[in-house]
Amino acid sequence: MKPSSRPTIFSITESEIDLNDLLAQITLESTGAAAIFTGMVRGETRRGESHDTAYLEYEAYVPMAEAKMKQVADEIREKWPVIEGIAIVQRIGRLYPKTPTVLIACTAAHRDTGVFEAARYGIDRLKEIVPVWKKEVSPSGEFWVEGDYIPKPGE
Amino acid sequence: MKPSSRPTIFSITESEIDLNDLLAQITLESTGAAAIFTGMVRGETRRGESHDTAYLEYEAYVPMAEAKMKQVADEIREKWPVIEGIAIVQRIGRLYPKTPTVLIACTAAHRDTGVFEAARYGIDRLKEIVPVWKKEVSPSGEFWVEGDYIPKPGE
Amino acid sequence: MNHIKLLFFATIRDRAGTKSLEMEIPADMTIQGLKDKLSTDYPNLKDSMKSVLITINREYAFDEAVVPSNAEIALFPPVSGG
Amino acid sequence: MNHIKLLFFATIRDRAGTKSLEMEIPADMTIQGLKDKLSTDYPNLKDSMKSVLITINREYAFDEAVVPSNAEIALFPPVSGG
Repeated sequence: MKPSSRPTIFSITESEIDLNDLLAQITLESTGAAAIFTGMVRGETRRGESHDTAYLEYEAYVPMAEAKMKQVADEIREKWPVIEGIAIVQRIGRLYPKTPTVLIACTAAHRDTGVFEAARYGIDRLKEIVPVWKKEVSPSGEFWVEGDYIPKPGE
Repeated sequence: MKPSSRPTIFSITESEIDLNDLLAQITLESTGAAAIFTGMVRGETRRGESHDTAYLEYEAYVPMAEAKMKQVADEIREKWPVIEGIAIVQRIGRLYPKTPTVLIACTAAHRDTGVFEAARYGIDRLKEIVPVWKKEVSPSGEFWVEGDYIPKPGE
Repeated sequence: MNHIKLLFFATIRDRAGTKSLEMEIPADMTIQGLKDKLSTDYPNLKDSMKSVLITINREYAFDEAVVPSNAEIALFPPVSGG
Repeated sequence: MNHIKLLFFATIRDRAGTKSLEMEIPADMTIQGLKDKLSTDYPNLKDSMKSVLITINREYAFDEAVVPSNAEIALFPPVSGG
């Protein structure tokens, strides 16, 4: 299959993440398996300092975020050349508990060729290099969630 | 969290698999991550004997298949006690290329606690012990796809 | 004699030519005994009896198991869902 | 002098009190030099300059990089999306 026929979707959106639609967009005639990761807003967090969340407010440096999502997709294709379709979507704006905020989906002909690992790699990399931030708003106040990854030259 | 409040969905269905709906059903206030596997009908297969597929005809021993799906969910919960929600759905009937035929989804508070591994385990076990069969229909004829796993006593 | 119900799926159903059967079997008959009986009564099924999976009341069962009365017995090839 | 555009996000925007700024800087100014200038001109930003991430034209940039003319420079904390 020519690389050009392999769909890559990446977007920052304020709209609901539609898993059915995204999956259909990255399913080819030769596709037999998909691994999809989604992250949601947690209303109740029990790991670390236990707390409740009313909502999260996401913002992005949109053009750079989309370019870095494309870079994550390129890295996935380099590591797992059998991957057919890739979708990477980050929703921004005010998002309430139970709402999917991010999606990484990878398709391939078979399930044993890296789709799970590729999706896992995708979400890990997104959380390292894609410029998106979230502010947590709770009954007791609001604070920016800060990451801890410092990109290296060339990332 | 009480085990009773953790949703487990398992079904054999002739209807379209709705990822958005299933994900919502297994998302709790404490959920922050979901790993979802879907399998689709491949129209073009290139591994092994290369061939095209017009459609697959799925059948199931429905009551036993649903009981074995519940068993797969129980096994997942035993191996990964942090898993919050589990959905296992197999679609049956005549299914055309690009159509999702099966879904395994697992949710948890965080992505690094086994959701990916649990979903992978779920699809592997489904293909071993859940009584579902598919007949492949192609331009050149039709044949039953046969598995190779022999369940052990107690499985 | 015990009354049992047999269900056939996939290739086994194709060879049996039917989805289900009801029959009477001796009270102490094992799965192996049932396979032998089916091989004799339904010659089309003979070859399938080597690799068939069998369940008793929706749990996998093995050659030495005794078939209980009113059992729902299913015969099918290794599964291939997904 | 070079004309550049600065963009601030998240905590850095809150401290800067604005989303963006335009300014003129010497043609040979490095990222380190720009940080020093911002620390002086905007005292609120001084503490943030230690851990800030900086990009030049949407690529991560480091202290020794020289800021090109008409650059789009963004300043933000480590990312926390997902």
